[in-house]
Amino acid sequence: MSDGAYRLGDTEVTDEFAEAFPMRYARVVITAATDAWALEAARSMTGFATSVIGCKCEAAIERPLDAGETPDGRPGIAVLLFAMDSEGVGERILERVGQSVMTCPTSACFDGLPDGEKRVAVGSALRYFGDGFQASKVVAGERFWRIPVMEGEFLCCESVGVDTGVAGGNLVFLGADDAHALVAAQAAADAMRGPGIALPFPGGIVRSGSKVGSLRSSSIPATTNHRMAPTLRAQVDDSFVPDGVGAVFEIVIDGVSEAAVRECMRRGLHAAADAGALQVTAANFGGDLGPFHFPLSELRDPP
Amino acid sequence: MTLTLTALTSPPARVDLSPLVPETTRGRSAIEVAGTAIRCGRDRVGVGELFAVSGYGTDELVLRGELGRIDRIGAGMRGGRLRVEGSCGDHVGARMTGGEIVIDGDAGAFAGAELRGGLVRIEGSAGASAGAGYPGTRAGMSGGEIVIAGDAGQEAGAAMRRGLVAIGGRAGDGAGLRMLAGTVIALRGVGAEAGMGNKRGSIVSGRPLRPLPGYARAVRYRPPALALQLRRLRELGLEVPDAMLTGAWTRWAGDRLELSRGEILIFDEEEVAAG
Amino acid sequence: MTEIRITGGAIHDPANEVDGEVRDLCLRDGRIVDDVGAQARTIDARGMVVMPGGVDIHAHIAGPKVTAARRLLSDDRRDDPIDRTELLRSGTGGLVPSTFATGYRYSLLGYTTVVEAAAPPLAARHVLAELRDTPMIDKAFLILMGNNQVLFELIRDGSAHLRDAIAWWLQATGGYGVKLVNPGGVELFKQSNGVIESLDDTIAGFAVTPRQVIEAIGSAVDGLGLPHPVHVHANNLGVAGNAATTLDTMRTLDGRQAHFAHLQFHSYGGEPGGPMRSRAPELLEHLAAHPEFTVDVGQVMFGDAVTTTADAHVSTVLRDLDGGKWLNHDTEVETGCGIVPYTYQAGNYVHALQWGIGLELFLLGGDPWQVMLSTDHPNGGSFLSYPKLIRLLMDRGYREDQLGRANRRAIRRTALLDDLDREYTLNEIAIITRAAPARRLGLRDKGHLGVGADADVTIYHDREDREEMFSTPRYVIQGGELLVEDGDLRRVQDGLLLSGRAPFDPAVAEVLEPLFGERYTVAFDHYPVRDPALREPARTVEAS
Amino acid sequence: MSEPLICAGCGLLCDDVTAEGTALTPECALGSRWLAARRDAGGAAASIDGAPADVTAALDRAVELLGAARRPLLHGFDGATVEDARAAVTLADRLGALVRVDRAPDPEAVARRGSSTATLGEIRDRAEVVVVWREDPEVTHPRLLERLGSGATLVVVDDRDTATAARADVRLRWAAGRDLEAIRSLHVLERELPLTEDDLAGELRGLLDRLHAVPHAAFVHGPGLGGPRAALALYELVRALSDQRHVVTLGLPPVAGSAGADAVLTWQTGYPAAVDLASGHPELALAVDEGVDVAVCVEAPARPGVTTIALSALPVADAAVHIATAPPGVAAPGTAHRLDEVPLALAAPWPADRPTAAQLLARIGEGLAR
Repeated sequence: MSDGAYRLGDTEVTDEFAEAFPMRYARVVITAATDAWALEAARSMTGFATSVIGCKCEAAIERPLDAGETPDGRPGIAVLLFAMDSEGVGERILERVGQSVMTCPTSACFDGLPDGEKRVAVGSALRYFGDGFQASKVVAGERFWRIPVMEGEFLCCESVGVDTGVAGGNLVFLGADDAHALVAAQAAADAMRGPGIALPFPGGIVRSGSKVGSLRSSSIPATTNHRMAPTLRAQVDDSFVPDGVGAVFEIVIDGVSEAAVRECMRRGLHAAADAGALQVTAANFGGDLGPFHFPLSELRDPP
Repeated sequence: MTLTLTALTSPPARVDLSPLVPETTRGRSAIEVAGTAIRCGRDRVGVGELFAVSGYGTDELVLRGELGRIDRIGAGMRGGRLRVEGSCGDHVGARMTGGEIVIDGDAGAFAGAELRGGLVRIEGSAGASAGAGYPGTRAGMSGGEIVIAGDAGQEAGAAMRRGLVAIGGRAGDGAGLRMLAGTVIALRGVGAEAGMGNKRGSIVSGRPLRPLPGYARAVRYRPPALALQLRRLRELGLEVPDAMLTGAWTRWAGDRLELSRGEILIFDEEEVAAG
Repeated sequence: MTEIRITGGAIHDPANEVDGEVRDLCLRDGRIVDDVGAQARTIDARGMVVMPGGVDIHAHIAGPKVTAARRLLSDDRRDDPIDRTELLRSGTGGLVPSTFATGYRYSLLGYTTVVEAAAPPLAARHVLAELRDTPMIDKAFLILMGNNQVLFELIRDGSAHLRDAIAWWLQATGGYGVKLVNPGGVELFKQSNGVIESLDDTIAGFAVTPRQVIEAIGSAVDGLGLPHPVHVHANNLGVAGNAATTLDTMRTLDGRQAHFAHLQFHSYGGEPGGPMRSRAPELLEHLAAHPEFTVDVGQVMFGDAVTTTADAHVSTVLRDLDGGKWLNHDTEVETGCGIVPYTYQAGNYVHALQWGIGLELFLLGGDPWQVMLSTDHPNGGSFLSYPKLIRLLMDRGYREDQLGRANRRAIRRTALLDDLDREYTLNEIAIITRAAPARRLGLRDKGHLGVGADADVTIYHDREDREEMFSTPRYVIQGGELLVEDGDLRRVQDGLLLSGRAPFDPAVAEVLEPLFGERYTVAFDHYPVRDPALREPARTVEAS
Repeated sequence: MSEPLICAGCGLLCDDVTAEGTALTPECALGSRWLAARRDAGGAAASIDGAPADVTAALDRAVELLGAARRPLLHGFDGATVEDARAAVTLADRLGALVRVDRAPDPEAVARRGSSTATLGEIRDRAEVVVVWREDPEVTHPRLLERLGSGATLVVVDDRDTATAARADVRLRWAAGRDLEAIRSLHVLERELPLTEDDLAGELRGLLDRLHAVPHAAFVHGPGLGGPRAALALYELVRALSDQRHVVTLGLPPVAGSAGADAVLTWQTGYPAAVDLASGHPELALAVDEGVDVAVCVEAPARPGVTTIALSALPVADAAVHIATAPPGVAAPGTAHRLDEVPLALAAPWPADRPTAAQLLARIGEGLAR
């Protein structure tokens, strides 16, 4: 064990750090007549949004909202969506609100980031679906569009705020076998979700960690992280998989701020330890690419 | 201490108080303000002749006493806060662009007429033409909010283009006359002849109403935008029954003699009874 | 009486072929004189430009349609109040100012004579009463005669009394001259919302054609020798392709004196309902060959205007463009009236083309004595925009800057991009704003600074910014009295009512009376204005 | 002996009238009453607080009252001349007073949308359908129908059996409270849109068919139409109908004189009906009466409860000062505007032994200047 490594119970925490990058993000609040319909809309909207490389954005449910927290007093879901620039955020939001929220029974769409440094159009672009029959209302200084649909009206905020967040925070969980590793990762994911955090992969967890580029072809941008693949342990020289480890999972974290990501990692780390992870580590690119570094050594204190 | 003007007695003629707003009194002493000339009838008089002035000018200005003949309070105001402890005359907050006026009592005619921005809040009732445009104006109120806890007189929100006129009580006849857009809500109902010539505005009546022939019944539904607005009314201090937030409203589209893009929304009490 | 000596100014008096000569100008008893005594007040005009007072040959300032426009536009003037002072009456400005404000503002602009170009004779008392409340300026009005059913009958019958009838009407109303507005077409509009398609259309019920009306009244006015010739607002105003009608109207009047109003609105090529083109060059060519004709341009200025016209059909077209306010009033036997507020937008193809055609009329080399300045106030823009228009004419750099803001497609269809480098001189401005209008109005004592002329003098600072220069004259003197100094009114006077008169056979009354009885709801005896208070103070200009 | 006269008994200003005594030819009961009241007005030349006084003393008192007034009002103009109104607005401007033409047509509808109107001759010669809307001109403007000729179909909208209704070719009898609805319904039908409520539909369709069948029609309306919104609705209907034909309205003012006074107020100040000059410049007066302490009432009944200086040919009850004027059109000449805005010169067949309101207003102005 090197200098920064430590143990939390039976879990080894390596002296690694997660390396993260600035990304732009928006928060969309989806409401509906019931929790269930709000969740349907949010799931649909955040589907196929795992990796900015493959999906042009990363998005996830941030948290469910009580009726008391939403602009229209109905149950809601806050969704965070990250992309490389605000234009990208705007385009993705427009596609996803248009296809997944407007189409969903009883839904309405609101801005969850009113003080964002930039704004991107939502209702002001979707309104054309109203074919001239759309109408707008300004409530407390904010404009909303009413787009007539078969059910009644789809109410959509004019625009949403965009801010700069932090993407690419991560934790990697090693376990004795797939079941144990997954238990630890799931416990971590459950602990990590919360305000300001999006875990974009299915259930928050990714099993197919990747590396940049390929060992064999220059045209493939990303390939499997062979050094973390337990099955390759015996056939590659540079495997990171320690003896006794049968499975590895990663949780990728997009957050609204460095602090949010750090605290999220802290929660995940300790939850995974409590759940019996053999080892928890983090992925980076050597530290020269991302301006945000989250050394696991700084997460030793419990949340 | 906040600059406070207390009317000594009801003035002999109507007074135009528009020169005194927080931005003109800020940083001025009571003595300076008392020396300001204002118009009383056809005469110009010192503020001190009509009001006892105390305190020192800040972003807030307080008026007290019998103010029924004091017109144009806060007219053209651009910011700050003006509090009227009592009832006031006509044109309060007319053509104001920002800031907040609170009137504890009633307001006269043309309260918040041609409002551009800011908030006019009337705890009592308002006279005719609250939030309306002056005669001949094609585009009247273009922003801001007028909140009237009591009733409003005739033609509230006439010619308005944007903004909200929220009435806790009843609106008189002719609400939303020739309105271009914006919203007039009267929780206890709007009077007859509402929304004549309405282009794309919303008139919301908490009580049954027979719309003019230019309107056609569309549907009974729960308008999501209205829920948002009614919740805003609660924030602004009006008592909105839960049933209005959750219940059904009947939408009448019109005025078909204009653009036909406006609406009258009428609360459907039967729905409540059924529910 | 006041004596004034204006010293050291550069005199621009084109009627007397004086072009910027620096010399003294002496005024006494309301006239320009050779010399005044040593006690005379001296106005030091060194570095200044001295011109005759401005003369507006075509504007709409008084009468029922102007007051109707005031009623229609109560929202336009409230941000332009004019306070009463010891000297001045209060009022309101905007596009159609109240009467006192109209007088004050014309005077502040250096104008001393203004012609109300379209008065229904039946409303003469109203026009006169408003003019009486329009102080400062001398004023005249033209009476509408192009759709008069009684005259139609005389024309149809080839009556020898037509001339007498016209002279009688001037006498009955106090009018100065004769105006034709869409001759025959207003009657057609009142009959059936109809329009004139050719000058040879028959006007139902009267068996006369617009051509006959134009020809007969034009000849009659010419024959009477009235100080101002027939003043023509041709048929089909504003319609694409109307230049053909305008040329046809001119040909109908060839050889007779005539003034064509707001020619810009009548200079369009294309087909009705289709895209408009400019035919200004062709009309200017025709003008050049016909010295008996003059025109005023009727320039449109970008911004707000209000169209107020006897040509009521035009108003229904404008009404349907944006669905805004519209006012119509039909006056029995005589005319119609339509009012629609309107905004000319630089980016709009038609508006930019109209703007460009106006400038073409000014700039394509016409004789300034034939082509006078007007905006057809308030139809093309307020008279307060004249200084800006003058700058457009005098300052090529400014003009090109403004051209750059206008709709490109429209401007490309004009000659304005063809390296048009003409810049009006001060003398040319003096011609189009005073000398030519005064001459055309037959006002021999106005529009020039020769000895014996009315002492109507405007003195400007000679500033590089011509808009600024012409917006605020340094001094305005009218009738020998100093009215304006540095943008302030110093003295108020009523101004004269100018009336035109020609002798007529009183027996014409026997012809007219039965026709009146059939058509008017006002008795013949009650029609003429007799009340002296309405007709004074006056100056009558006799036919020659 | 019979005198030619322009009768100012109503806004029609009939100028084909002669008077013998107080009997008019052609006969007109309203005109005769108007003339009789003014020829026999009698009474003191002036009074102060009801007691006879000489004119100079009364003027002095008027000057004193106005000089001390904080919120003076000049109003009235029933049957006044243009000259009277002109003098009144002049004095009001000097005083910084309110001016109100009491029976001015409501200016709001015109200011909002405009209107389409015509002189009597246009309607007489062209209109084939004349719709009189809840007015009874046979009583208020007795010669109106005669002057509009007999060619047109007369439609009367009124549920009362009035004298005018008795002459109607077609009667429509819905109640007054439904006028606005009826006009808007007509407009809806004109636009070929479906009507949602149709108990009036049959009658309205019938009326519209009549209007559609002719190239010219006129609506005659007045205070019976009930408020500016109804007038606005009517003007908008007329505008819609005007697309395919020529349709105009003729307003019936309740008195003669108001049309001219309203024109004067508009041309001198820029605003119609009621203007406040207290600020030093004209402003539309939107709520007039409250706070008025002294009123100058020109040829009209006084306002109750206000100290009134009445300048009037007829006696005025409860005036602080009354000065009798030479009755316009009877003993005083002047200009008046007919209800269709045609200006006419009132004759003055009887000798004037009293001043006109215009003269008195000018003298008050001189008094105030001293």
